[in-house]
Amino acid sequence: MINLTDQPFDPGEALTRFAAGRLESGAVASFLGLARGEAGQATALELEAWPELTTSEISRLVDEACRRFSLHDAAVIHRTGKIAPGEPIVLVLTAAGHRREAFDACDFLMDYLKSRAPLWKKEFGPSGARWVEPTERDLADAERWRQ
Amino acid sequence: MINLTDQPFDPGEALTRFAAGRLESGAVASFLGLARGEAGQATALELEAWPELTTSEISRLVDEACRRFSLHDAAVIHRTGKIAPGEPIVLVLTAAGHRREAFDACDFLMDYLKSRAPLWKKEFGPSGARWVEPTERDLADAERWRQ
Amino acid sequence: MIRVLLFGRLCDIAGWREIEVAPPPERLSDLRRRLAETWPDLAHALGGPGVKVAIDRAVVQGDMALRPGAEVAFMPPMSGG
Amino acid sequence: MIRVLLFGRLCDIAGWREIEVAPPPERLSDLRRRLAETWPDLAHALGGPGVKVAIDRAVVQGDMALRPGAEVAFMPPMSGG
Repeated sequence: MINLTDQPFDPGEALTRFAAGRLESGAVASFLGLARGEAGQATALELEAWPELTTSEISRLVDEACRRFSLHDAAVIHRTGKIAPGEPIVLVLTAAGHRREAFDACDFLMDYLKSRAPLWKKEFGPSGARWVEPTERDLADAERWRQ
Repeated sequence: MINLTDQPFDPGEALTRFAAGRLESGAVASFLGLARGEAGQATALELEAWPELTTSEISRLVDEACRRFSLHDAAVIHRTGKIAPGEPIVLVLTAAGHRREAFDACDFLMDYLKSRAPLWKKEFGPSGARWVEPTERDLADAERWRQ
Repeated sequence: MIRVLLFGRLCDIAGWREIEVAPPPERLSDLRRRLAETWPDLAHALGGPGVKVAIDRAVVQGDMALRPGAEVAFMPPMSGG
Repeated sequence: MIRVLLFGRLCDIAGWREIEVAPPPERLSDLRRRLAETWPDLAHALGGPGVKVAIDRAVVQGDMALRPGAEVAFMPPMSGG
């Protein structure tokens, strides 16, 4: 399930719903990305998507993760638009038989979302706005999964 | 926060509470372990703790994870007693500035809970009960963190 | 006519998000030249590192031919999550 | 008097979870011998791989001396999570 939304979302509600009724998935891993305040240096984020493409690209990534890590299921919720410090930006959920696959798939999906999903992030602060681009570490992290 | 409980718990409620109001933690990772039904071969789990020691040992592990991975916070909820298939057994939550630390700490805590926390797991099935012991993989996973 | 879409910092540089270019340029390089006439800063940014081009929603490389009616998107480095 | 605690499969083997042993054995090896007189299967299991011993809640190794009133716990391989 991929959900691109310009409204705040409750990560816990999504986790409880995702985990409910799983009789054979011993492992549910999740990653929740929150907007950082950077000690007052970031007053808001703005996430731009290409709605016609972003959902289908994330969906393709999720399908790849499901195959590659033998997942039972995976879901991504991603905020777009203006986001205040402390608010959830992204939630990735993975379910697998055992923990290694669930963890690795969650890690993989986050690395790809950070550098390869059609999303653009602008950070607003007291001295103006700047576009955020993937860091060296983000790019190196994504490279780890190249097969 | 360490919570050892013999009552079912709602993992999402715990995640939402854990993530709320974090203005500087960009990353919250979680792992939720569920009781597997093993296609009818497991009708229930029973988790035995040594209450006087289990909480303090898990607390020690959490402190170690906080130091080692520069966490902002971490929490563990662990069920004890009889657990039905599909019910949450354990929830590990970690908060950090960035995702690598949050993921690694969550992974580390799970590996240690699987093999080094004073908890004993009995699996009930149609052909009787058996005590579960850490698998070779569990032991190898825990070894990865030896410094 | 060719539809051109910009994302992220490219919109800020150009001052627009979407335009139509007519008559339709034949190749990507013709489109870049056409954009450079009116928005030289944008044309410079389009050649910057990590800017990807999608034609009809498929990422392409090199100087592709453009069919009339094509949608060309310029995407700066992505940064979700 | 020495307090002895068992966990996990050790309880199932012995049929009890906690007993008091008096007069107090002087060393861990004396306690093991004393337990073996009444519960030979348990004594065998206590020597099995991965069984840890805690005296007064601290894991110990080797044949430790026991103070009167000590609490000795035998813990089979742990398996939480």
